[in-house]
Amino acid sequence: MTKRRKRVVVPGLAALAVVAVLLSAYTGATQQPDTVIKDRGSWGYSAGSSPQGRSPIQPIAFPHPTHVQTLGMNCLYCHFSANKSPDPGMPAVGTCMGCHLVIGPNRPAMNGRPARKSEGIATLQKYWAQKKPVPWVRIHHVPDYVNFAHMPHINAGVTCQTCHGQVQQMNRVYQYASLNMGWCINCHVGNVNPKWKARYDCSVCHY
Amino acid sequence: MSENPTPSGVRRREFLKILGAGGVATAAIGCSSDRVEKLIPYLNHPDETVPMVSNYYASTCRECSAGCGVLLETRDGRTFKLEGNPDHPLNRGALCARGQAAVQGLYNPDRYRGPMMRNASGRLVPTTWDAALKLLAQKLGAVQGSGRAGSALFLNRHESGSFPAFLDEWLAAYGMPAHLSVDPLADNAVIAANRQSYGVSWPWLAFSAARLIVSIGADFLDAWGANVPQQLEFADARARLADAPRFVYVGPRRSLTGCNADQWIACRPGSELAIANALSGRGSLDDAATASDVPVATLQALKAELTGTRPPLVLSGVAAGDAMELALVVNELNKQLGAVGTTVLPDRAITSFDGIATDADVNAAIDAMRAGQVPLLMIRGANPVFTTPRYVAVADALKKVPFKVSFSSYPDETAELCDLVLPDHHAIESWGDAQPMANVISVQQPGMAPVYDTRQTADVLITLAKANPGIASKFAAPNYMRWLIDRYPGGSTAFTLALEKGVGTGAVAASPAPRRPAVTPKAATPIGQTAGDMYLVVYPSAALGDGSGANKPWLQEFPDPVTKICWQSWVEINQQTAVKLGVDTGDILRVETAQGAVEAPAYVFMGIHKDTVAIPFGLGHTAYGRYAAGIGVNPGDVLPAGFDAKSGAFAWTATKATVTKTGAYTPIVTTEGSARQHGRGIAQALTVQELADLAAGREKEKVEAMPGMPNTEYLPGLRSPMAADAQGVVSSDIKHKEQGMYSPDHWSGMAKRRWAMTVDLARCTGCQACVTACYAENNIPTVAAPYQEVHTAFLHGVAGGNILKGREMNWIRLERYWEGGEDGGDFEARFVPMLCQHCGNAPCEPVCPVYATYHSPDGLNVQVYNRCVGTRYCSNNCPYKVRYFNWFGYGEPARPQYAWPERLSWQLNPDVTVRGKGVMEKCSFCVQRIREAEHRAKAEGRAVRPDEFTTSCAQACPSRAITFGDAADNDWTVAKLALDQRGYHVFQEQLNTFPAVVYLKKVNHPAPAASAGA
Amino acid sequence: MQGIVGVFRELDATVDAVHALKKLRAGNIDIYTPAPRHELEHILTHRASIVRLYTLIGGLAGATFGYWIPIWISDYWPLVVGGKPVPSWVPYTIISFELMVLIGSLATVAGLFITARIPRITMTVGYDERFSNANFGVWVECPPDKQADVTETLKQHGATEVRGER
Amino acid sequence: MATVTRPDEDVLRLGPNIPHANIQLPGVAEYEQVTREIQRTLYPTKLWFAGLSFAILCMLIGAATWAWQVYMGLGVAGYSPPVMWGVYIVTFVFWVGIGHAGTLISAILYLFRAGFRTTIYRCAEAMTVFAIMTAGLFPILHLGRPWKFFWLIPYPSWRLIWPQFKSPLVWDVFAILTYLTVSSTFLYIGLLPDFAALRDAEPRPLRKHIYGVLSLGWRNSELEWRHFARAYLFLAAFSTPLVLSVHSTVSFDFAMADTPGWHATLFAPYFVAGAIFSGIGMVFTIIIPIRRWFHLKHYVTLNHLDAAAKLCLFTSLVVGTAYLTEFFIGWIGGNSIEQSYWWNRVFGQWWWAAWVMLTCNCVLPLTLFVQKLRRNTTWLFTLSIFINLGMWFERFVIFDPSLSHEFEPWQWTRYAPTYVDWAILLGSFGWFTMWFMLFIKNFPVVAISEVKEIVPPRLRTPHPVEGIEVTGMHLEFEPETPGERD
Repeated sequence: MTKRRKRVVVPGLAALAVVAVLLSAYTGATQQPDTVIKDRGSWGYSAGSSPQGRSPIQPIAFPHPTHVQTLGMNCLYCHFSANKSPDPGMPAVGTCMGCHLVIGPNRPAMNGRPARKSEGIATLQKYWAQKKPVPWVRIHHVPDYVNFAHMPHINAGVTCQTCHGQVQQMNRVYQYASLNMGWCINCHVGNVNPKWKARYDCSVCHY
Repeated sequence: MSENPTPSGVRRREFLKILGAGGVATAAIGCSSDRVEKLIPYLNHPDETVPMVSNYYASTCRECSAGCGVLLETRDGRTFKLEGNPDHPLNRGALCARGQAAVQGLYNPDRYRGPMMRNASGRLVPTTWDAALKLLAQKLGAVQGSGRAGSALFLNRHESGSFPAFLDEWLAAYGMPAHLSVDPLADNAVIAANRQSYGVSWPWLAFSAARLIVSIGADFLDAWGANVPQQLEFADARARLADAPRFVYVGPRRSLTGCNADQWIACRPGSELAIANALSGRGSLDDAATASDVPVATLQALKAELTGTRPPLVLSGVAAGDAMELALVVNELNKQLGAVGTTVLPDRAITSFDGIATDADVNAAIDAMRAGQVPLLMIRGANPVFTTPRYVAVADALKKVPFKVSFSSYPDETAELCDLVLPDHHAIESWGDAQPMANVISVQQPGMAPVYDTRQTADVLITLAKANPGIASKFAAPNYMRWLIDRYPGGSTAFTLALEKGVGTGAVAASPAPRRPAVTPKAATPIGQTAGDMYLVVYPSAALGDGSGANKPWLQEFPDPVTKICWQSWVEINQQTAVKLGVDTGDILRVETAQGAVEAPAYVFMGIHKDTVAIPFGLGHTAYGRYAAGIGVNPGDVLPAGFDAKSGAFAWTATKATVTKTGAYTPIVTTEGSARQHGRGIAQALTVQELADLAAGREKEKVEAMPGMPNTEYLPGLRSPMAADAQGVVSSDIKHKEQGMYSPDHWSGMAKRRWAMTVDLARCTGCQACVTACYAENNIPTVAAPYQEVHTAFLHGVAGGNILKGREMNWIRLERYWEGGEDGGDFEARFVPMLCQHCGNAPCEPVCPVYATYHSPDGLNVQVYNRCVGTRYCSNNCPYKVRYFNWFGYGEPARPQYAWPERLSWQLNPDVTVRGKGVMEKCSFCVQRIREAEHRAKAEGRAVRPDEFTTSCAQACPSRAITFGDAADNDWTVAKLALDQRGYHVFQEQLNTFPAVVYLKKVNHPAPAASAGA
Repeated sequence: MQGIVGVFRELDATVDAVHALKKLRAGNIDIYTPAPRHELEHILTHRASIVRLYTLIGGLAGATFGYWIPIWISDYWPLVVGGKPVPSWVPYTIISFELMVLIGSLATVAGLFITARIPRITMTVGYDERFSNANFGVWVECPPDKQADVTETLKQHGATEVRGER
Repeated sequence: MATVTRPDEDVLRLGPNIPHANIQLPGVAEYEQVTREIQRTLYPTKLWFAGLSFAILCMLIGAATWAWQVYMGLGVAGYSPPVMWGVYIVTFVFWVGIGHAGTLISAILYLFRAGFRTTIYRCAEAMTVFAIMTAGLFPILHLGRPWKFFWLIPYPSWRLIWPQFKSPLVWDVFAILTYLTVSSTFLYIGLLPDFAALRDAEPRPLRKHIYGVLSLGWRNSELEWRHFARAYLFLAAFSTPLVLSVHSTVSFDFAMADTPGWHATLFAPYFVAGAIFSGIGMVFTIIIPIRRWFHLKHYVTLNHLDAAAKLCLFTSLVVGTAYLTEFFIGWIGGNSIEQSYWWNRVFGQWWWAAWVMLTCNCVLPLTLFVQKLRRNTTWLFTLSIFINLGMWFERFVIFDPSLSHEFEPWQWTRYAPTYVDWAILLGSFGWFTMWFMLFIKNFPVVAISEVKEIVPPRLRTPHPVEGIEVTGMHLEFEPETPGERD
């Protein structure tokens, strides 16, 4: 009966092939473990086409935690137009220098903390001296056929952290969300927070 | 670029918003753009700006002499759109096509990047400002030293306001005579006549007060006078429907103005004076009839109507040897008929044209050059080499001038001949003011930092003066802006206030210098006595004006409102004459006069007298950049330099010509398919009589459409089935459509809206300002520049090749249909703007295989560019044919068809995606403006207010024919207009498409006898 | 698995031989023929082929799937096109039909393969190249003790060659 | 030899089922001859290599032109809006139509038990598969963004934005893919026994091995034959409605649109008839040279061609009727837009195309009423070329004049294809011919086992009823009609 067994092989292989093909369509579904968003709602989507988790080196290692947590600055202090414009606004070098003219790179030892030299502030002051803007590297990026506006989101009460993650804790900012369309829709249909429901037909963002 | 976050899969769909030509340019201006991977912040943030939010700077348009008020929409350091200033008394928020195209002059790829100097080998080469100014100062010194300063010459493109005064002050300081203010388009004869009759150069023409308008060759809707205010007045007059004035146009050629007339009386060129005399009773009707080849009866009827109607408005605007005499007769006639004070308002005069030098003066100056009397020539803006007849040989005359300085921003024919070029700022980059009307100052402020290394001429002159110890004291102000503010009535506070509105009150500084001694111009020989078999009419092109518009692709691709031809010159010839000569449209004709000959394709046209041929002026540049050079022919080459002896106005219509068929042929580059409606009811009209019957419900309206069409009772519910259902207008046999967002009860409430538009054909004059506005707002590529052709042995490489294949991208187009006239008699022109109708039952939607187009709950027919795969099925299925396909990579800098070469891309609207190769696009009802308004309302925690915003076309329309809004909300104007009894939908009867665009029928005013009969 | 195979040149001879063998009750008989012949089909009285069941099931499955997919996806993205119902069954009938044909046919082929036990990796015993050309073959699976009689019968009815296989 | 014994009673009652009244293939004596003569055709010749290389050359020209088009954009083709569909869609429908005759002959005529199909159906069927393969290219290469064609296929994706299933184009995708799958399956199943026969008859070891693999271990056992017959029957039963549905679906691309000249309920049957008509034309174009060069005249006999020609004539009449109906309805419908469009199509701007179509499809085929011409292979071949031309023009006339003369007079236009359109059209013929060339020298162009079914088997004793002798073949060869030259 050896022949009979051999015969079985072929359909078996075929079946395996079919399964493999179907699965391969979802191969993109793997994500960086550290940046997986918990609640996907009913919208199965993958971050395969997304640079999620990307965390490039910036010209100045800007410490968000120091500014936000230690000094308690508000996001809108630097990203001043997030609530009144599609664009959140990058702080002008002048804005930084507003403080850092006073707060120099060399901090003397004071109330128990040792003296320290801050590379970042030094670099910043170099840029300011040369009257050059700081060439920050863009992290969060949507394709240009997507018209994303910050203003309505902020005004709807969506927190910065919802999409950008706990930036106040990131020593180097990384792309928190996949920024895929499925991810946007997931929130627009109210899966993340029913209060944030918004219209989700194509012409809201694509025009 | 390793850190580009977009994966290659996304990168391949490269139809990105090309904000700035590459990262460097963007970085230079600052703030973020999507193309650059770097986020470049400002160094110091300007206080009044918010990134990605537009600022509107009130300024003044300098494209023609009128001086309309504009708002410069500026974002992130770039002015990318011009809109009319609603607070401006002259143009009341409207703006013509030429004005809107100013941005393409600002970012023009062929602008001088900096000062140029002629080197030893005689070529213009870039130089530094210091070197250039040093050279000029030295030359000025030399001229002064030689004591010939008195015969130096400064030609300035005419603009009203303080600059002429400033200039004359400066010239006087150097001991030079007052400058010549050049405007080739100005009707010197009428201006002179008006001064004589009314004491003002251009009285306000109150069309809406008139009951009868008779225009003898005055093209007040084309380039005659201040066309935007005139068009506003005329449209308002026509909007009075039954009470609107009847309009009779007398002239050899039916211009756009003529096309808006109820009656066209075709006369021979040169016979206008005789007609005017006959009408005013000075001359006999019979002489007029014989001279003008018009039936006596017609003139008789017109005279009777003229004398019988109060108040009339008679205008004359011929450019012939007897122009001033004619204008005087007409003014006299107006006085007789009591028009002055009612329809002609000298006390509300337009002062924009004050101080224009007559053509004769310019000609005299040129003669002086030829005689070698001019030691130094300075030219700003003017381009005499192009605008004066070729045989005057300005080029040769210039050669006799030892040193020539041009302040032109563009490499035009004149600048190319100069020894030194000190490029001026574009108007959008410079300070200034204008005096469009008495006691009205229209201020001009820059919208952005200079694009190139240019300097405003006034500042250059001040710098020179300061460098000159002798006169430095006369110019204390550090720059022209300060100078303006010092002279400004009310000082800096008033000036600042004026800057906010764009207009202030008062009078600008007047020129101290005495006027030049009047010259006695060479009188033109009466046209009848010139040699040739056909009268030659040369008229300024509607889009290109005096040719200064020819370097702007929008204006080149702007189809002529009457003939619909673009990127080409043409010879208009009458139908019967064409049959006689065996000429067909496209046959190249040779038009020869004593001065020379031009060759251009024939355009067989009903609207021109049978003894006449006409050629538009403005094309045929030999320089002036990639968009202008080598396109078309310049009819100026064949004109004699004859003048109206009284006024010194140049006689454009001065000679006959011999017209012969060369046998060659070239296809006419036109956007016109069939010029007849074939009874399909696309552009519908009513006579006054029918309108009255309709109002009284006496007669069910007569609709021009095919048999078997139902009535138009659906009009109140022009809403789509969904929207109608949302308001319970339609009982719900369509409940099954109430899914999610489409349900009126849906939390988003989107289905409660229905964005819609009405187009009032009674107002529309077919000027096509809306077309250019749409190009500007929606990043529409121009497709027919010579360099955009595919140059192969198989495809023609002529300019306009893509338009020959019907590939123009005008999302909104003006269709011009002829009615009647097959027998060679009078005919009617109907204009209908055709754009995406945003149908409720859109035929284009169900055929798209990928949901790239669908119906949004608020009634938009949405086109999702990034979803489109380019099957083009939607276009096949669109009965209105308003969908446009990207046949080439117009948005891809790497492709030869790139539509926005270096710096033109700075004009792109950041809110609108630039479409890529192989994608379908169409009118979106300016969805970006809708979203912006919604976002603004949300930010302010309110609903969108009625009429809070409008589309680009509606905003620009100088006839106020287009209204946009939410038809489902009766507080919006559009909702009321949509119910007008003149309203109709195109093709609704045949196709049940439920369009969102309602057209209001045009109203015709037949001759009294005819209307009585009707 | 052992038996006798007989090679015939003529059709009627084959038929006679099979009849004789059936009388002999020697064992399972199978016939090889270059082209299907009704005579042979009738002699070996088998049940009708069950391929049609595969066809039926495949077709029904395809039709159902063809309706389900579009309707499900329309409700997933409820976008109105051309004022038509979001899930509209009329156009989806075409999808359904095409999928019925597609899956039905593939199921039929699968049915053929399974019932006819192909594809085979190796030839079974008793097969002879001539059978695909012009000759008929009769395969009798029989124990050694019966082989003599079978061989005799085959020869008797005109087998051009008879050989034992194992 | 052993002594002969009479068969039993039941055998006599049955009697060997031998084709009698209509002997199909007088020129074919016995089973060996079939195998031998078909296998003989599988030896490549110089002429064949020449033809193949020429086909490949044409294909490469087309491919290169397409690459250029993809780089530059569709503008290099002759599209002039609103004529948004041009030569590509015309050619697409043309090739789909070509495919249909194959399925008609192999499936529908199989159900109708039409005898003359047996020898020509293999070629026709192969033609179907390759024609569909060719047609399938065009919807992709006419796309503005061809690299996105897969958005028309409901593949599993995270966005789950799938095709818009109300669009006729999506119906097309399903119809064409189904048609391709089913018809190629049908072809392969039919080939199985032939592969087996070749496996056993082939002397060349490599081919022998390949045919062995392809035959999937087919061994001509009675069991296999029984299931095979049943499965083949059901496949035929499926293909029959399929072939009707596919071209109906293709016709919906146009009938579902509101374009005057497209929007007609007549389209489905009209397109199907046209498709079969054009397909039979193509069958003639293919089979006549093959039967001559492969010396298969006694398989594909003049009787077969005659019968096929009658079918061709019939479909031609159907198509002609459809044309007349269209014109008539366009006129009597009283819809001025339709009327003006029809006038423009037949007597206006596009008269030449319309009359080429009418001449080739309605006038010339009438000659087939004459039997002499039906049996004259030279004339049949010439006519088939005209039919192909005419049917291409039929599609051209239906599509482009309609688009160039629509509702909006302002957008009336002209249309002229450019070298790009023509090069890609040429490329499609190269592509098709390449596959067919490869087919005819590697696969049996005549179905071996099915031919054997209609060739009387060798008998030991004369048939009791028919009195056919043992030696098998006996009637003399049917004389050729003078029309056919060798």
